[in-house]
Amino acid sequence: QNKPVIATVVKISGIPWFDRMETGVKQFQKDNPDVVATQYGPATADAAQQLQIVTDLIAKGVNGLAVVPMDPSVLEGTLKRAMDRGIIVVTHEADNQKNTHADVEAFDNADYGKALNERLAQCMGGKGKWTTFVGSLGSRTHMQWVGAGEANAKTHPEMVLVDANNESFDDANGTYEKAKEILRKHPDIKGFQTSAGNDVLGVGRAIDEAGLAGKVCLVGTGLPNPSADLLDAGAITAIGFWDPQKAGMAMNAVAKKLIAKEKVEDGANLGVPGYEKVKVTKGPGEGVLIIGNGMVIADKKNYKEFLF
Amino acid sequence: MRTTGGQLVMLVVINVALLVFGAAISGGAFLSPFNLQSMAGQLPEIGFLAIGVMLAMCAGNGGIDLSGIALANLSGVVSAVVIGSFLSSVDQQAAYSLAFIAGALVVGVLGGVFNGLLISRLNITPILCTLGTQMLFTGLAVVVSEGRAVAVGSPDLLSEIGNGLFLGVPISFVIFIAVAGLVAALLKFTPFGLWLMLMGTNPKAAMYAGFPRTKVLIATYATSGLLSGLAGVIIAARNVNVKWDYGTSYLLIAILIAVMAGVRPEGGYGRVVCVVLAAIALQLMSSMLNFGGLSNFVRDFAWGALLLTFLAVGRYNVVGLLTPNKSKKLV
Amino acid sequence: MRGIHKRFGGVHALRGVGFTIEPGEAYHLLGENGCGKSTVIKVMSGALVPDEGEIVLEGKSFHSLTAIQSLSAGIETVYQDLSLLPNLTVAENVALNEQLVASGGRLARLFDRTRLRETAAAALATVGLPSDRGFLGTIVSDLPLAQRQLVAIARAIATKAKMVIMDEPTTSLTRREVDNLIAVVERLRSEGVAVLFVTHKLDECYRIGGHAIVFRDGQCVEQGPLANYTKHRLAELMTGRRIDAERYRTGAPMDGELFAAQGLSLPPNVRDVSFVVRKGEILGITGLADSGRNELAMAIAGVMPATGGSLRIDGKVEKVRHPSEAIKLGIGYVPEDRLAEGLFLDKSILENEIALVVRDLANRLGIVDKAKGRALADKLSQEMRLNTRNLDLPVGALSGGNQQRVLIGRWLSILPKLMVLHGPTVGVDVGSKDTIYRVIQQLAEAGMGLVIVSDDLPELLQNCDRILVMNGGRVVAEYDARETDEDQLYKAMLSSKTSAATSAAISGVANSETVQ
Amino acid sequence: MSATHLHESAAAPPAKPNPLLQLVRRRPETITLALLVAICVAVSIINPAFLQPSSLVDIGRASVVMGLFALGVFIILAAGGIDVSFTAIAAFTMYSMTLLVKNYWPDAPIALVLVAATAGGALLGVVNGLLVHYLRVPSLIVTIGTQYLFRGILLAFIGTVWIVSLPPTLGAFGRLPLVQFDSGGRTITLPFYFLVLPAAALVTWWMLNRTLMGRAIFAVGGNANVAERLGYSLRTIHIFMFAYAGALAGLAGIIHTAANRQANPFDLVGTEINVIAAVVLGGARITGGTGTVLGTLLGVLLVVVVNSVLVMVGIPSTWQRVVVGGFILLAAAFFVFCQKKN
Ligand SMILES: Nc1ncnc2c1ncn2[C@@H]1O[C@H](COP(=O)(O)OP(=O)(O)OP(=O)(O)O)[C@@H](O)[C@H]1O
Ligand SMILES: Nc1ncnc2c1ncn2[C@@H]1O[C@H](COP(=O)(O)OP(=O)(O)OP(=O)(O)O)[C@@H](O)[C@H]1O
Ligand SMILES: [Mg+2]
Ligand SMILES: [Mg+2]
Repeated sequence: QNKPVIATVVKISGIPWFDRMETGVKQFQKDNPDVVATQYGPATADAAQQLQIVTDLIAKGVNGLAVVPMDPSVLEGTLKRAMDRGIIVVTHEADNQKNTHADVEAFDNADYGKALNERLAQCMGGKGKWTTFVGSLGSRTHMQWVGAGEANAKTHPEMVLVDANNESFDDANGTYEKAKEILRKHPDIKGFQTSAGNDVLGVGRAIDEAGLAGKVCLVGTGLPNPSADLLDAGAITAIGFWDPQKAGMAMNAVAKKLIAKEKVEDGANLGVPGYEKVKVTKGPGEGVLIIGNGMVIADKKNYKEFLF
Repeated sequence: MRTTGGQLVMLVVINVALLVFGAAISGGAFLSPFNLQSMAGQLPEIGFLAIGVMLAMCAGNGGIDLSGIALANLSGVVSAVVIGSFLSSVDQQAAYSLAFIAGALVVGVLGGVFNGLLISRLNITPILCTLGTQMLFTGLAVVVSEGRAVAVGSPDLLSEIGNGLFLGVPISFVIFIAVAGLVAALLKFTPFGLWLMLMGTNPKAAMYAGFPRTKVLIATYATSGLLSGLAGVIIAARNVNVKWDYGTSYLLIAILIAVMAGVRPEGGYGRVVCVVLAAIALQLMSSMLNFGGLSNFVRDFAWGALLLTFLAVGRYNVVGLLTPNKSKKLV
Repeated sequence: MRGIHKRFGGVHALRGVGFTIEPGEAYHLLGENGCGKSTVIKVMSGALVPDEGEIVLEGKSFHSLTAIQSLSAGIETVYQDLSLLPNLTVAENVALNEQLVASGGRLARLFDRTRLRETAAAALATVGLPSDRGFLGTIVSDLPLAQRQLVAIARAIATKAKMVIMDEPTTSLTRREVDNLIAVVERLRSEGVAVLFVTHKLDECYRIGGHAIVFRDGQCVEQGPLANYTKHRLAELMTGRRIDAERYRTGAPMDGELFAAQGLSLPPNVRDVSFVVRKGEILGITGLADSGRNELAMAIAGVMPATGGSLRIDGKVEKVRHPSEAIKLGIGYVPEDRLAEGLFLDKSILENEIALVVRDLANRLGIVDKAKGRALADKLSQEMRLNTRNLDLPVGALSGGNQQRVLIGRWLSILPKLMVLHGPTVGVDVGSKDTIYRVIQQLAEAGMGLVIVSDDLPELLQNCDRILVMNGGRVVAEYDARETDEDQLYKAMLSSKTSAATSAAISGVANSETVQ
Repeated sequence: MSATHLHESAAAPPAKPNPLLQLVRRRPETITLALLVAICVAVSIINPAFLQPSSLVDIGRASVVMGLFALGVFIILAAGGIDVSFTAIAAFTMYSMTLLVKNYWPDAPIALVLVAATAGGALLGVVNGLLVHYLRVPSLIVTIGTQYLFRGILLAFIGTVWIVSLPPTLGAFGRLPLVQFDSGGRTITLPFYFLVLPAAALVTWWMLNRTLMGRAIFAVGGNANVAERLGYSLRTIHIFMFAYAGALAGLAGIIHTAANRQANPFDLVGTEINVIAAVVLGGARITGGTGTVLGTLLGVLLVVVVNSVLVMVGIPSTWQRVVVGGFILLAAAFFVFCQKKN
């Protein structure tokens, strides 16, 4: 009866990414019968809806909240109220979250953006026009990634960034139309760096249909399963990701530790692959920033190793 | 004509039923003061927007306000950026709070007046006009904030509005009820209210009777804009930050609340108290599902089903008593 | 029809109505507003299901009819509200229904566009409307009211009907168009078609002849050949009381000018119109539908602001650009179409009565004093002799006559100096007319100036001091109402008709050679 | 009463208004066309790269799904209603149809799949029609309810998992080219499914202008009570028009899936107001009873073009919303301005 309750709240229910995360939460529950771990998420991608769920969960009286904020800034007030009530708050994909006890990141965002861009530059041979896509101008991590990418591209003087930061709204069809338009406007474009999970699908389809697979490079965040066809066709050069399943387990592991009043030290092992030796620094607020080593960049050759 | 008395009773019954049901499935925890406070605190932002939608609908002629949440975000963002540039939310807490609130309300009213002018002077169809201004307002908020969240912080007064309690009731809820009461009084007791409702039922007759159509329309959308500004203040106070893309799902929910409250899309009928009760009902239902740990997709389903059942029950009552022909006019 | 009963909630609208219609005969359904005439028609045309009774059609008995059944049986109806589809073309309005009925109401059918045009053209020609392609393709909402009424009549005769029902078909027709309509009726009768008329204009009944069916309170109180009854007798039967149709005007205008129009213009409809109204004077203005009388009335009221000229009221020269300005100057305007332009049907009598004065009822805080408003509305409805005391009743639940009283009462609330009444008794029964005329006279006695814009000549003759006749946008004649008669007025309306009449509104009617 | 007077009122020739204004009044879609042309000219001047055949192909392809939706919305609007549930219907049918085909009959012929999706959409449309008819409330209210209902059922009970590898026939249909040519080293493809839009438009036009049902729909949009009195069966009309709109939505959904090469149950919902705006920009009045199929298509093109030239003319993404919003307002104002001139 008195088992601590940890609620994981994701950005939106039902999409592959967070379905994968839910397998992690379930796994964690199985491995830790002494807690109750469940996942919640709103029906639409709207920070306000996520906020309501968090608010209701606080009122219900959970012990730990593991949140993947739709928008970290929007949740600040509410998470503060949760912490004031003695609830342990752990976040993910929110390294700027002030009101949290611990933010768990699979990797350093700047490193990730840099790695994606470096892979792109390698494909482009270090020269040519390239552009970027973000899910929305409001998405902080996406802006961080493309920002780090831009910085990295400066090391390749012949790479020219054009019409940067196109918004995709994580909608494959819209991204496809935008990519088409860019291909028309810049017939000589050589590279795309994308951020939201669906962007590679939209841009990849545009490249594929234009018969440019292999001629135009595309590197971006994506999941192996949906991208498989386009990777095989050569329309997607490489995808970068981290495993949401592991991230979910890591968040819950941290929450469990914090509820038990344990500390997470630098170099600690969370017992989750990719988080065996985490880097712990002070976060932007009172809490800590826990950075794992979960970055994966996969291409045609090795994507089959990751089946989700 | 649909008397709204029946609607009111039905809404009260639904609210009570939801409370009882919620208490039953949660073993009473649903009725804990903390949860009641929590739900009351969540209500105002969408409640304000729904009242705004109601006002626009009452004006008739396809009146609707799709720009509510966009304007709420714009008021928060603009006010935060402008006020933040010469006041600090940490050092000059009271001044910052007051200036922020004033700024947000001013932006809200201006946005509303803009809508009103386009609709009354240029005669643009409200649905097109507010769709356009919705994008325009959102776009301006993006431009002003460069797409980022703007920090408001928690200066005393604002954070009191966002988190404080007055006699155990969240202050934001108290404000909401007070403002809703004011709007209700505005509609019931002032010439504006009478003009609005009469104009909504027959715009041509209103013209012949010399009603100041332009003024009434502008006042209507300005009030709606003011409510958006208030929503913006509440959002800022509760979330510490404001952002241009907050609450995109509110657009349809606000309309859902309005129609559930029996506001007639053709114009001329709407009661604030019904809107408040409908908003409460939706809030209860959605919190209850979160309590029960049910998927939020079930919530969408339940809202749709609730609305349709609502309509069916209303219709069924009528069928028993009156002919189908008459039901359009009487309940 | 036998023993038809119909109840609407508490209202027992028809209490056992029965009558028989023979082919080739004309019938006149007479009765006060709200006595059940329209309801009976709706039952016959399949728009309403009766609670009791049976309908026998050529020997077959029905409990109720559907619209399609009724139409297939050859019952065509011209509804009081015309029942036109405003967004469709004239041709479709006139002739589409024929094909719908032919298909038995089934919609999954192609329609024959040639036949549509031919049927429509023939029917339009009969009622004296143009039948060229341009007119056939005109959208009905672009037509003036009079032509719409003719289109509705054309629809009823487009098919080989056995019975044509007309619910107040002449309310917005000018006299000439009425003549034409009467000719059409003659022809229908000669072809063996029965015609059932509903009207409040007894003169027309006599011109058509045939049988009278008199209703009172949802019951049929009298039937028989029209010739057997005098007008007085009919009025008595309808109302159950005696009504004098003598001249109502007994007073005389006072000295001193109250209002003057100075060269009012609103081209092309109104050209340089000037006239004076004295205190306590009742001025009538008449003319054909396109004579500019309607526009003149609207220009005075600010609904269609005049582009030239000015008004002088109480000696001050003013311009009126919006109805609210007219109201401020003390000019009231009772519009012609009370349902579309006047009343807020869904709203209570109270709200309708105080609509013009809410600002004056508001205190300094902007709060409307409802008690004062209620007292005012109560006083107004007593003055207008409204037959209900329940001010919270929606106006839509009142009969036509009472609705009109509410509307006139509303204008009294601003204590106008000048009141313009546009068709004050259109579609109002004799009893209500009587009341409205008496009120008009009282207002004049009290010093108000009144302008009655109407094409009901007896109404003008009975009520006015002077009558102006308009034609082609100008005032062409002025008569002392005591010394003129209908013929003289009517001649004036037509005789000076010059080429200045530019409006195409009724040009099509000109070629009607059907008048006897 | 003598007949002599009657001949005096010789028919004066009606004052002929400006023929251009007359055209605009009778056919408001000319305004849409003018706007469309103006935009294309302006964009070509700013960036001549717009003048490529591939632009046309891309615009054509992008209009298909929105165009199908718009035709459905237009029919409901013509009958005086508003439908906001069509995106939910589309998502519902496309997802459940793909799921069914994938799980039970992966090799189902594509024609059958299209027909089944259309029928499925029609079925959900019938639900709308019945509710609108029997509840006797404005269709906006009912369809807000059914939007939540359909989407809720889909996501809560049918599934949320994206189907990324489509049944082969469906995938092949999405890739089947109608026209294909090379230009500047890349292949430009107008897919076969593009034909569905003109075909649907033609059928809709025919239905509206040549059948009694079509006229009945406009009749109801003109005045429902009158139409009922004249013998038009409101029940049939309500059910038919919502079924028709639902069918178009179902078809649009499955084409969306085929074109997108995945079935994402979260897609489409949320775009309904834009579609309604496109139809209104095409000259149909929001209050019902007016509009044309051609105007609807032009309205869709206008919206698609405006959305697909933003990058072309170099508007930074921060400003794109402001530009689109401003454009809608300007276009609407222009509309009112042109119509007021009469
Ligand atoms: N749909 C309805 N619902 C309720 N009452 C109705 C309805 N229709 C008619 N009534 C009532 O039935 C009575 C008869 O109405 P009806 O329309 O037949 O009158 P009428 O003789 O046509 O009057 P008028 O001369 O004004 O046209 C009236 O008292 C009216 O209030
Ligand atoms: N749905 C309804 N509910 C309530 N009353 C109704 C309804 N429909 C009609 N009535 C009432 O029926 C009566 C007669 O209606 P109808 O429209 O035939 O005549 P009217 O226009 O009122 O009178 P008239 O045209 O003769 O002056 C009116 O009192 C009207 O208000
Ligand atoms: Mg009647
Ligand atoms: Mg009547």
